[in-house]
Amino acid sequence: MHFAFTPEQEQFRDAVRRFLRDRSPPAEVRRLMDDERGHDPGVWRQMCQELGLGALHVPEDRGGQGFSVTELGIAFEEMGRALLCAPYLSSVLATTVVAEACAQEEAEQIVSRIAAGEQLAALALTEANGRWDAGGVELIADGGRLRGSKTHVIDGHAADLLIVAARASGSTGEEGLSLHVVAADAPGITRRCLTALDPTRKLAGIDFANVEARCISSDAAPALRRTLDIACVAVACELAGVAEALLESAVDYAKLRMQFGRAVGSFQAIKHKCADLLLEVELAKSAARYAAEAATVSDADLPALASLAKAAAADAAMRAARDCIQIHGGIGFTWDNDTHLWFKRAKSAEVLFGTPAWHRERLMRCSEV
Amino acid sequence: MHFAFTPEQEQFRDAVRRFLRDRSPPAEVRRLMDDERGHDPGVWRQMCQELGLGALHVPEDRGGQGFSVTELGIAFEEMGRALLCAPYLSSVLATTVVAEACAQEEAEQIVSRIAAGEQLAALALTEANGRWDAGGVELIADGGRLRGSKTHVIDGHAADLLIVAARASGSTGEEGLSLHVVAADAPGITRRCLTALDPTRKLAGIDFANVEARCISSDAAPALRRTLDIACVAVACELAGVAEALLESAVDYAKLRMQFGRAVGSFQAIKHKCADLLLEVELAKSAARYAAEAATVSDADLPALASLAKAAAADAAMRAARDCIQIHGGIGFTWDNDTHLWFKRAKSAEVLFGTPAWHRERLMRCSEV
Amino acid sequence: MSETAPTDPSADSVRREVREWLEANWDPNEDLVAWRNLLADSGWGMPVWPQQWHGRDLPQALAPVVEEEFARLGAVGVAKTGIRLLAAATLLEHGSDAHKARFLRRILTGEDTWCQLFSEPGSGSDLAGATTRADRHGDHFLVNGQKVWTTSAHHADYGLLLARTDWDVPKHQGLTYFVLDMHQEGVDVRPLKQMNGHASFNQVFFTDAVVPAENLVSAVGNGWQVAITTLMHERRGADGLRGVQRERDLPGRIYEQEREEIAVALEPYKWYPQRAGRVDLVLERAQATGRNTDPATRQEIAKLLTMARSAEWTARRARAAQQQGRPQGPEGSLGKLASSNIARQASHVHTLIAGANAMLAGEDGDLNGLIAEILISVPATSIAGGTDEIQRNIIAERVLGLPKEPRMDTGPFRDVKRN
Amino acid sequence: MSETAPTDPSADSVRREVREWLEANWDPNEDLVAWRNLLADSGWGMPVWPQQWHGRDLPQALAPVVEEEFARLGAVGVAKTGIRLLAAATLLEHGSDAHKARFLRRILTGEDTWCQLFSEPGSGSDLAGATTRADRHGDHFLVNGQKVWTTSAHHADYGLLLARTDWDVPKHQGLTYFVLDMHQEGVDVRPLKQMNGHASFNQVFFTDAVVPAENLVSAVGNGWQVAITTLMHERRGADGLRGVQRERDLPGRIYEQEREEIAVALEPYKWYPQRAGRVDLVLERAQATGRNTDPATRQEIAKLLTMARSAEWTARRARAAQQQGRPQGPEGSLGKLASSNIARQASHVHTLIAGANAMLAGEDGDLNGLIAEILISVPATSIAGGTDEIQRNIIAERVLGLPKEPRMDTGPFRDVKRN
Repeated sequence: MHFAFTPEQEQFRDAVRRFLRDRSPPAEVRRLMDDERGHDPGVWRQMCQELGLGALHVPEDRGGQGFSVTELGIAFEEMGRALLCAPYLSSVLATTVVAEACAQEEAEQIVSRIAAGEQLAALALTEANGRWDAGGVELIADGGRLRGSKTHVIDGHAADLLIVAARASGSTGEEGLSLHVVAADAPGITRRCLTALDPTRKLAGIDFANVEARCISSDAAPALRRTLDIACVAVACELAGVAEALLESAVDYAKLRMQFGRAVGSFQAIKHKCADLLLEVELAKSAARYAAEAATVSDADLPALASLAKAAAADAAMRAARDCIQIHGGIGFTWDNDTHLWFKRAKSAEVLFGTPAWHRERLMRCSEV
Repeated sequence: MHFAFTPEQEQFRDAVRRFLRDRSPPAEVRRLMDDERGHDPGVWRQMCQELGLGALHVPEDRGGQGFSVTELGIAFEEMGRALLCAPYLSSVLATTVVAEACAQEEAEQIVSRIAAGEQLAALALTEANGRWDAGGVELIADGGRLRGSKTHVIDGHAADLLIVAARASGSTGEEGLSLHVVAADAPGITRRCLTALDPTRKLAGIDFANVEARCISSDAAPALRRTLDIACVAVACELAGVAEALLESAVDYAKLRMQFGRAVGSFQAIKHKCADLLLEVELAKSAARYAAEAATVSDADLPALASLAKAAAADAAMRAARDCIQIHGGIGFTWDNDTHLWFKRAKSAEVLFGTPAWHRERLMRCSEV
Repeated sequence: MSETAPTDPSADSVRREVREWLEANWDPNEDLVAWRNLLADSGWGMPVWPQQWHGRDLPQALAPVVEEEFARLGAVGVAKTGIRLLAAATLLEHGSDAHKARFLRRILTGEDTWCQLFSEPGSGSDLAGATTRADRHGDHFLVNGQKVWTTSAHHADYGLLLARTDWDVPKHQGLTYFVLDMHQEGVDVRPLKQMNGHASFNQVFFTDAVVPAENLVSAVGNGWQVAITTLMHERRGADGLRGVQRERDLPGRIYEQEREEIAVALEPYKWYPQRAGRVDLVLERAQATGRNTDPATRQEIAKLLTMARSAEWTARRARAAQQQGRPQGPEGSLGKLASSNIARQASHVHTLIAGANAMLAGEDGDLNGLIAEILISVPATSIAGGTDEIQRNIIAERVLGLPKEPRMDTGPFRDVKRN
Repeated sequence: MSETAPTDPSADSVRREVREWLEANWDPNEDLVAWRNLLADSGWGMPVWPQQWHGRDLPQALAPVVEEEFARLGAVGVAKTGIRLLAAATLLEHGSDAHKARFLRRILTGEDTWCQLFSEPGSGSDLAGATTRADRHGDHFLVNGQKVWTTSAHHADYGLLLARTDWDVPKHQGLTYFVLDMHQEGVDVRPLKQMNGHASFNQVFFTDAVVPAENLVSAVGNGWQVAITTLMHERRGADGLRGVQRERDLPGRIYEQEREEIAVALEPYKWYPQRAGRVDLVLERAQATGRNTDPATRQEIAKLLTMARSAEWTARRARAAQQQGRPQGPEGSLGKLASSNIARQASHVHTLIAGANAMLAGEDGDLNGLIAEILISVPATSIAGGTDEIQRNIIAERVLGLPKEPRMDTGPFRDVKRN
């Protein structure tokens, strides 16, 4: 395991950070969160074509950039810091599951178009039961036709292509799971944009009324498991970035804000809150980065480590969000102050792919306790 | 429900507090915790005969003083504050279970001797499985003879009389439970004093090798349930007193101790810790007192309220113990400083009759959630 | 504890008197303002106030008797919504007779609405650090600066203004208290939107706003003492948001008018229950979603219920002690701190219960967005009305007697570091 | 990250040189002190020290090469246990040549034991507030006062003493650093028993204890600067408690003597693993007791593992950064704070797992009392070596750059409030 980034990885981080500083300042985040599409297509194409972020971690022979989950984690940390509004997480979900589930040639075909920014794809997994594991799939695939509903589909409203998890009629658990590809405007598909608590990440509900779709995998459980592990790692990294950005904002404000003739950051109440927060943020970063490394080196403990990281980062980000508002005082609760943007990302991502408590239980189960 | 004590109850508190200030100062606590018997028989007799504490809450027609659990709670708060070393909790357990389980005349006979300080009695309930509910009893009563082992028996080493929970061979759960009375020196009984983490409250292990005993109840589950509820309320009150004493000690020290040219209590780190602690202590006191009132007025919610109070008071006392040591700094970790005496009471009472987590689950169950 | 007032002879005679008066005068079809003018004339609207000022000089202990008789008949009382009674109490204590004559009656009738102009962007926790200035120009003062968190400023007729008149003395000594006419060009009220989308508060900007010298309350430099009176009444809950809603919609013109008045006054507070965490919804939500079977969630719910119920019992202990004649102390700060903890834990529990649906808001969210509103409103609880940090200072210093911190703001205000 | 030192040409030549020397000189049946005298003469015992003082002036980066060669042969090094190397490092930096000549060799051979006389009952978090006084009387100082938390004072030959020589200057300026001979009448060492029953520390009372003027280190009034050197080396873990235990009990007289030395040095620390919470025991205990099936306990265990593993990874990140040439910062304080949280949570988890048995200790307790020892030792973690509060100050000020608090102790020490 590596505990330090290589110079190339640090350069990559700098490049992503510079890009996001330019293209995703808070004003732009505010513009895009009110935009129905939720992202700027030009910026997204640039991210894909100039920075190669589209399918960063997918092997080259499957249409990706051939970097590792470590680089993916770096990108997500930075996106969490900048609160990027773009179909990035959805692309990671889509390209990962396709690369894992499909035969090489088919994977390359689908992934390379997503990676080039030519096509937006979304993974339609979760349903009304709110479960994030493959076993929660209830939508039926029957003779190449899909019947059922998906919800919480990230960027599902804007996707050109849907990758749909389904199951054979009568099957349960991890048996009988399949993956299907279908154009988002195919007959029988109804999509609606959901009102998201975090307006910087769009969610859709999608109904499938006997929709003809191409099956790309009829044994989808392993690919979905792996995809969810990678997704948890990515969101853990993102949340570590969110937490870090919030901490920095709180500390900056505590240095400037005067009350009772002193900077509020000179009061131990604030000072010690920041110190505790730094510790929690650093621990969360370590956990997220370690999990990313574990994915990179194909550590067999990845499921446990991904759950550990997701739980740790979600808790750290929520604490950072709460503390950042508290340290700002009243101003931190206003719409014009940017803190709530990160707060809402933290709150929403806290439950995305499972609550911290759910992941802690999964960590124990994976550790065979 | 009453939320304020009557003048008589306040006078009772004052009387108990004065008595304990005289008879249970820390030096005396230290003397008795090294004493094998664990209490001063003269002081105990005085408590019984002068203050009437022996069976305070047991109805007069069952040999008690006829006060309510509210007064019992007051007594326990004060005993927690003073860390009294005396067979008080054991007497409450014994008299409560006897008063609940026995016919009136028999109850009066047994209770009145305990109440007079003439006889020490202990309830032998818990066994190696560590369970505090009646269903955990495994010791067998068979043809008037007891076979099995008890442990964690409070004051079991010093008791003259043992009240033993047993079950009919082959029964499970709350069925087949019985209560038996036996002289502690009866043939077949082996007692050993256990090394207690909290040396101010003595515990014994007791083996019963085919011991002849008198059965006082053959349907003991209701009496045991009620007894455990009262015991939880009593310990909740005790822990509220422990927490309050620790808070006061921490605050006193924080006012006196100078570091960096200031009283440490002027630093927000200490100041805010004390404020948070006061809140938790006050909440725990409210919970404990409310549960005591609930027992007094025979509220049907007593089981839930007893569990709530026990969990709240245990958490408050442990936090107070930790914070009190922390605020004292190094000196708070020394043997000569009194803090650890209360710390150990808090830690031990935290698990006595069930951990806070166990009681929270019980609260939910009792609330039919 | 009994909820009824003492039944001593004077109580009985007061009860008789008010009952007779009400029976003779109360009419649910009366016009609201006309009725309240009657109350102001009779003194029955504010019976503990001085006889000279629309009251009857009754002792506080007898007030409940009067309230009970009003309640018995469903008779409408004086206007209490908004901060009217804070304004009235402050003017009663510190105002001149001219102030009382001019302002009190129209407060009671509800014809005038008031707002409180204390908080500033630069002085949140540190109210006495106000930098809005009032400079004397002959017979009036010119006010410049900015206030914030001003509830109802957009429809207020008058504002209770705390402004700095002297920069060369320590900060508490350079403040003066004014009654400011909100209807003037130099006053610009703008809504302040919160992170939950509501805009319950306002920012108020002053550009040479004019206050005639006769609107000065107490004396120049005495503003902090006057403000403390207002704040103490606020802490006692005299802000008129409790107990104003009638159990059912009674028929009659006066009730209609009262309902309208209350609706306007309560509008900014509609998200306050969500801010407090909606503990009341937890058990039923857990059961409805099936999360009540999850042991980890059960633990968190039990912790929440323990905190919430214990806090309620603690408040009732404090009230019972008060009824036994012990003075109210800073226990309010304990309750405030508890409510922050409860709101935070409630938000945590609602998140656990909602699971994936915690990502949704508005019509798509659980309970039509109510749960989402809880999640994004709770952070206000530990800030509004004095941050948790300030409450901990108050508790530590005033209840526990811990020593104060060294102060850095005791010199002339001009030299105090500020934003 | 590679654990081996660089393989540049100088490394190779050093490796060859030390290997040849060891092969020629190392003998496991040698007497320990005799062997270490050989090390002191050759400079191989402390190769980065100056050639003049038992070293070889090697750069720090090459030290691992020498250590590897010693390890390869199992050759015993100089005495590092206790605070010997803190004493040596301090004297190397601030001592006179006379001090170095007199003390360094016997530190390396292990013939002298040292202790650190900094902490006092009245100055725990505030070390510079020491009130033990040293008053000059001609060619010597007389020391009066009390120190506390002194590990190994009962068998120490010398103490590193921080004492006040001037009460009329600010507190950091009035301190002086001395080497004190512990074997004298004016020094009274008494064990200090802790709440867990161990007595790992001592109190040291001085009654006209004598320090000859030549034992003054650096200059009068310069004691705080010297003490900082000691503390910095302590923070870097130079207190010689790590890496001294050999993997197995090797045969040979010198190993026997080394084992004895280590056993004496480590005796006071035997409860330290329990103080840290024994996270290593948790999973196996949960399984053995069946508590691993309880969902609430599982949550708490998972939280503990998350903290413990994340803290370990954070420490490794810091080490990796250091190996990349970035300087060590105050991350030590982060690790210290993490270890307090971990210990507290571990104690909580051990309580949940033990259940009723958490009431028992000694032979009756779980794991023969080990669990009980955890429960009553953990509170020391957040105090010893600088309280959590002090660590938070350090983190906030030195890592996050938050402003310092106003200070109340900058005037003449005589006037500073103290106990």
